[in-house]
Amino acid sequence: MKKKGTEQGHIKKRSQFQETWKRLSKNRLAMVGLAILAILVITAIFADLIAPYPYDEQDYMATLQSPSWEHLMGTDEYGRDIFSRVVYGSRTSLYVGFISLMGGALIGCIFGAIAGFFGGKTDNIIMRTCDVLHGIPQIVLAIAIASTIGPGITSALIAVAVSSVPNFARVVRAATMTVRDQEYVEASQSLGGNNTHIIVRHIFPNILAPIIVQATLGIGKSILLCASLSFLGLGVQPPMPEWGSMLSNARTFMRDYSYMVISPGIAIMLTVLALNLFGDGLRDALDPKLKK
Amino acid sequence: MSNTLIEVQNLKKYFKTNHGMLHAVDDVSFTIEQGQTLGVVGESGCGKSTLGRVIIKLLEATDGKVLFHGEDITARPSSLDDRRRMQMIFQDPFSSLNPRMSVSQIIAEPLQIHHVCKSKEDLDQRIRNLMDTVGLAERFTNAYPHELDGGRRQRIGIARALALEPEFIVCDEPVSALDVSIQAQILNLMQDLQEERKFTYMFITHDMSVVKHISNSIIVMYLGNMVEKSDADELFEHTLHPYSKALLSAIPEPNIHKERRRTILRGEITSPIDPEPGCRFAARCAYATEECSCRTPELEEVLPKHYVACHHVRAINGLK
Amino acid sequence: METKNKLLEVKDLSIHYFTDEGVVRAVNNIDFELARGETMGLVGETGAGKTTTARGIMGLVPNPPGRVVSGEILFEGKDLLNASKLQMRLHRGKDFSMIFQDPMTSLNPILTVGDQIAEVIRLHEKLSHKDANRKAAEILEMVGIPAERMSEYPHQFSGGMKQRVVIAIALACSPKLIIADEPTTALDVTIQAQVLELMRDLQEKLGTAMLLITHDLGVVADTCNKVAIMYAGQIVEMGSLENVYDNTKHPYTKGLFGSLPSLSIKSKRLVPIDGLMPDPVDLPSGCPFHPRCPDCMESCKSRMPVKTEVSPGHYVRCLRCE
Amino acid sequence: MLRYIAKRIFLMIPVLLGISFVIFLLMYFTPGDPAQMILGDLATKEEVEALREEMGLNDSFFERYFRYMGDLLKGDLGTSYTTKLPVWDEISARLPVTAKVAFFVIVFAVLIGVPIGILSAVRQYTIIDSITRVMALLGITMPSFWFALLLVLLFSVKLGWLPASGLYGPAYYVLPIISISAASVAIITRTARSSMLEVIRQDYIDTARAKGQKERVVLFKHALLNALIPILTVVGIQFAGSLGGAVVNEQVFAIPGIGKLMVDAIKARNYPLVTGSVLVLSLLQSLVNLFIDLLYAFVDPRIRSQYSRSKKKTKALNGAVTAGAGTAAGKGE
Repeated sequence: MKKKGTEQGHIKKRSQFQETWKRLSKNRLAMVGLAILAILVITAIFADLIAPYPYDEQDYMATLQSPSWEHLMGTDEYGRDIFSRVVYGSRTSLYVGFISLMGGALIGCIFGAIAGFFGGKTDNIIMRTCDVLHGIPQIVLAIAIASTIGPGITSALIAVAVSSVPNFARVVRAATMTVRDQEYVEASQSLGGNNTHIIVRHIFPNILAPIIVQATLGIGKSILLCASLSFLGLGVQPPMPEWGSMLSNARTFMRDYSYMVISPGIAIMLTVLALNLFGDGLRDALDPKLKK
Repeated sequence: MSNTLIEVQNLKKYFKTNHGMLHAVDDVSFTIEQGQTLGVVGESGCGKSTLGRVIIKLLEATDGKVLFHGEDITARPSSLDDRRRMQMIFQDPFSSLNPRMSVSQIIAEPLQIHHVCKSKEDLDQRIRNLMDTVGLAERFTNAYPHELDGGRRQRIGIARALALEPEFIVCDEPVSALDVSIQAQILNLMQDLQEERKFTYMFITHDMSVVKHISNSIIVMYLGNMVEKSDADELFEHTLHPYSKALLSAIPEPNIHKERRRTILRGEITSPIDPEPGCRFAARCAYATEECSCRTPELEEVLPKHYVACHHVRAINGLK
Repeated sequence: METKNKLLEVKDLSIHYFTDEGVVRAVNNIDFELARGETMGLVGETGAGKTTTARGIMGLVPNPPGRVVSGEILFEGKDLLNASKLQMRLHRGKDFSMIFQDPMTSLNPILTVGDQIAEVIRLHEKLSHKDANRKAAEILEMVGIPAERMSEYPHQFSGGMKQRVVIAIALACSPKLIIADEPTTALDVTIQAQVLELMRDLQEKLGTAMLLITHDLGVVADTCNKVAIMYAGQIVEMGSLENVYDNTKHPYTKGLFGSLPSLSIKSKRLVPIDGLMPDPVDLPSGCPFHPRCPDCMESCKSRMPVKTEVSPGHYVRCLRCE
Repeated sequence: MLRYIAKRIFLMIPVLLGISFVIFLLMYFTPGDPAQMILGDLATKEEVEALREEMGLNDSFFERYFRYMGDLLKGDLGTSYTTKLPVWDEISARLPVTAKVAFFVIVFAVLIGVPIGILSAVRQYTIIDSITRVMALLGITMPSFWFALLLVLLFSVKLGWLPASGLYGPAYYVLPIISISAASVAIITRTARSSMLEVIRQDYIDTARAKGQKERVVLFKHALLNALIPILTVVGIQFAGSLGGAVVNEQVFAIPGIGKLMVDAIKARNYPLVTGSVLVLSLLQSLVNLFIDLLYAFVDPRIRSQYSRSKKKTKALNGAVTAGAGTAAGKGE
């Protein structure tokens, strides 16, 4: 094409990642979310350094103390420092959130992609199975699974993972089907690309965005679900520090020691809030409709 | 004929739908000579895109044969070599390019699939040459499709189709999504390329004036059937089938002095699902008789090398 | 043209969209007028500002981000830009109505076709429910759809049929002006011919003036009395069909004609316009067409051409014609 | 319409069968010997073995599953290990409580969420919109049981306005409903907002405006009804959410519902009761989904006509031209 006035020189190479990041970094709320997340991850990794006390150190001389300089968030009925337990709790929550989500996402994505790409009978079988899992309210399914395996962190992990599979399968299937019908997939077939080539080069890069968004928002949901399970006494068991079970425990003392229910709840909320802010921002940044 | 590149014999493509069998392409036969352009005209739902896809084996034929250089390619599994020699340019310059790939990656894809290039330098050189051929400035090498306009996107699609130096290219409405001024640029480019490299085109469009401009011979399709087939000049000089006549007269021409006699078709296109025997155009045809709705008209040579499928073609046109 | 006969007069109209990326100058200082019963074609390519002009007249420019920044729109001598919301509402559908481009999306999917036609009738005419429905049925028959289909929903109609319904809605209250935004672009050629014929017939019968927005010079030749060519938000050439088609002055208009493959003459090559439509956020200096213009002069790059009357009723915006 | 209902009900059967199978499978793999548990640690091996035989625990998985399903068809969900009462009796005593709470929650969530979401969409970019979005975000991120605890702390412990536990009168419902519905309100608000924003951009909204229709009517007649379809989907999903929320928050408020029953049963390893509770809750959810599907058909004529087509087939033969054209247009090329 001939020269044109409004065009400037060479278009710089910018990968998809860089472009997304550019848009994302303009979104202030998403950046706040990312900052909180970063703090949380650092807290979880360096919990040993940050927490002033070991999470299970009992001090019978200082039970049920209100927040003070010595105990920033007070102590519980065994004299354990709540701040330290909240700090260590971030480890449990993030661990359960990430691992269970990874498991659920992996299984969900594989089945969703297979269903979406091949369609027909395979699709039918997979989607009907998802319907079944979807027919049971999520927390009820998680409770049933937790009861099978018996209370504990593994049980929470598996329960949360399994109950998030159908969601992922659906999202990925829908995305795969949309991409599969695009002309560039047909174009690649006409060039001689086989199924593997098409999945790797065309389908996967184009369904990555919805998967990442779903995953970010999904971690939040997983953390909430895990907290609920622990709150019911079916998830993580004491003395392991977990925000949900801390709340369950605090309930007994709530009337007189209300500070005990405040901090673990805020911790859960902040974590989920950060994930949501970041996930929403990511969705907007990855949405091609907003591209201009 | 010795230089026949593509010969299509009684090609059929049916799709199974919830409502019955959809006869997208029904018993279509034609040949395309090397270096020539066959125009395929028809309205939406006439099966023209399906026809193109069956020929280059993106879809499997239900019945019939496609001969490429005299060899039946429908019977054998599609090989990389067939893919290399037959290419396609797509209608929609927005959905036919992967939004996650840069211009150079898109053009490189066919070269990589076929392992054409020995080295990175060789690949880069080829991409540069291809971009130059289709008139894309080098500064767009790393651009993404969404950063470009429709015309440039279509140039990328053309470069991708050219990459493997095919002999035969199916062009599926390559200009219908473009603005008039850009459409002309792309049509010129395609003609120049054909002159230079002796491509054979099958040009699918709904636009009679575009098809007249670019084709050597033309087939007109209606609901999966071929209703008229002839040389381009001949077809426009003696338009014989009532549908082709209607199609031609329906086009508004940018000419204010030409007095037009319009034949406006009544009714709308029906669907080719489990069609009854008879002429599929009969329901909308002004000349239809009892015979038309019970007996399917065969394609016959009404004028030299001019084939029409209509029971009353001679009566309508005053031929003997 | 006599002043009395003037139905619509657009003077120096500019509409801009104020977005985060900058000011999109969609329509810039356009003037035109339309007499009663007259049909004018507004021709241009994607992004020329045709649809924004139409929405401007209808008072339907989405605000924010769009805003009319200058000009007057006189309908029967009254400035619509100063009209109250209520006055505009009473005008819309009764005095002027609009046909949108895509018949697939311009009908409400969950209301019956009859309801959608009767709605506009009830809004502007004091009719009982029953009478409005009867009138809707008549109008449906008028656009060639059997009245029994009143109680069907849009998805039960084909594209051409839907566009007939849209036309029925637009014509239901016999407006004085119809603005048709690419009414046949989404349709097949034979259906396009049907719809255009229907619009011509009805227009003749009802004496409605029409502003036909299209990218197709053929449709204009078939349907209109006069034509305005838009480029980058400006009207670059305007006049009767004879003026513009036989005595083409502006290089862009010439380029458009050169780009069209012709049915009558067998041409070897088309003569397209080089380059692309400019970005309306960042219009070139001087004449917006100068970067693509084959006859570009040095002064074109800096000075904006003014509207010049080259022969009676034939206006061109080009320095070569000044 | 009847065909549609029949088809929906018919489609429910395999899902319910699947659910029962999954749950039975889960319970089958649960460690621990029920016979041992019933008889206690002092029982002899022979006694335990005799009871296992009597309960059919030694049969294969499928035998047990089919027997369970057979009993289920007769309305027999088995016997609770702890109370020795029929499971159905225990559940039917508790189910209405949970169902009532979940029902109030979803009604509350719809009544609050839909109007606020629409208001927020119509007033996009205003203060109202911003506040709504912040509140919705908080609603989604707050664990419902924690919100419940905070509410109890404030309204029962500190202010003493509302009762904190049990379910003895209207006042007792306030805190459970608010705490459980927070998430649903938030999600329904968000959906209503985005769905409305999407619909407002459609061409037919401009068509209505071009008719000279009042903005209010444009929004409520043309936009809202169309926006309702995605909202309905979310309401269905949120019913599951409110059931789950009820199950968890019954612990906080000491509500004698099926959730508390189930959690207690799990802790006591009372598996017939767990299986029965999960099944009944899932059935309730499926019924709500069915109801939502029927509402779809009520709102959206496109869904309705999918099922009435066969009825029209005789008529369609002479009208084949247009009906066929519709499908051809939809199919494209």
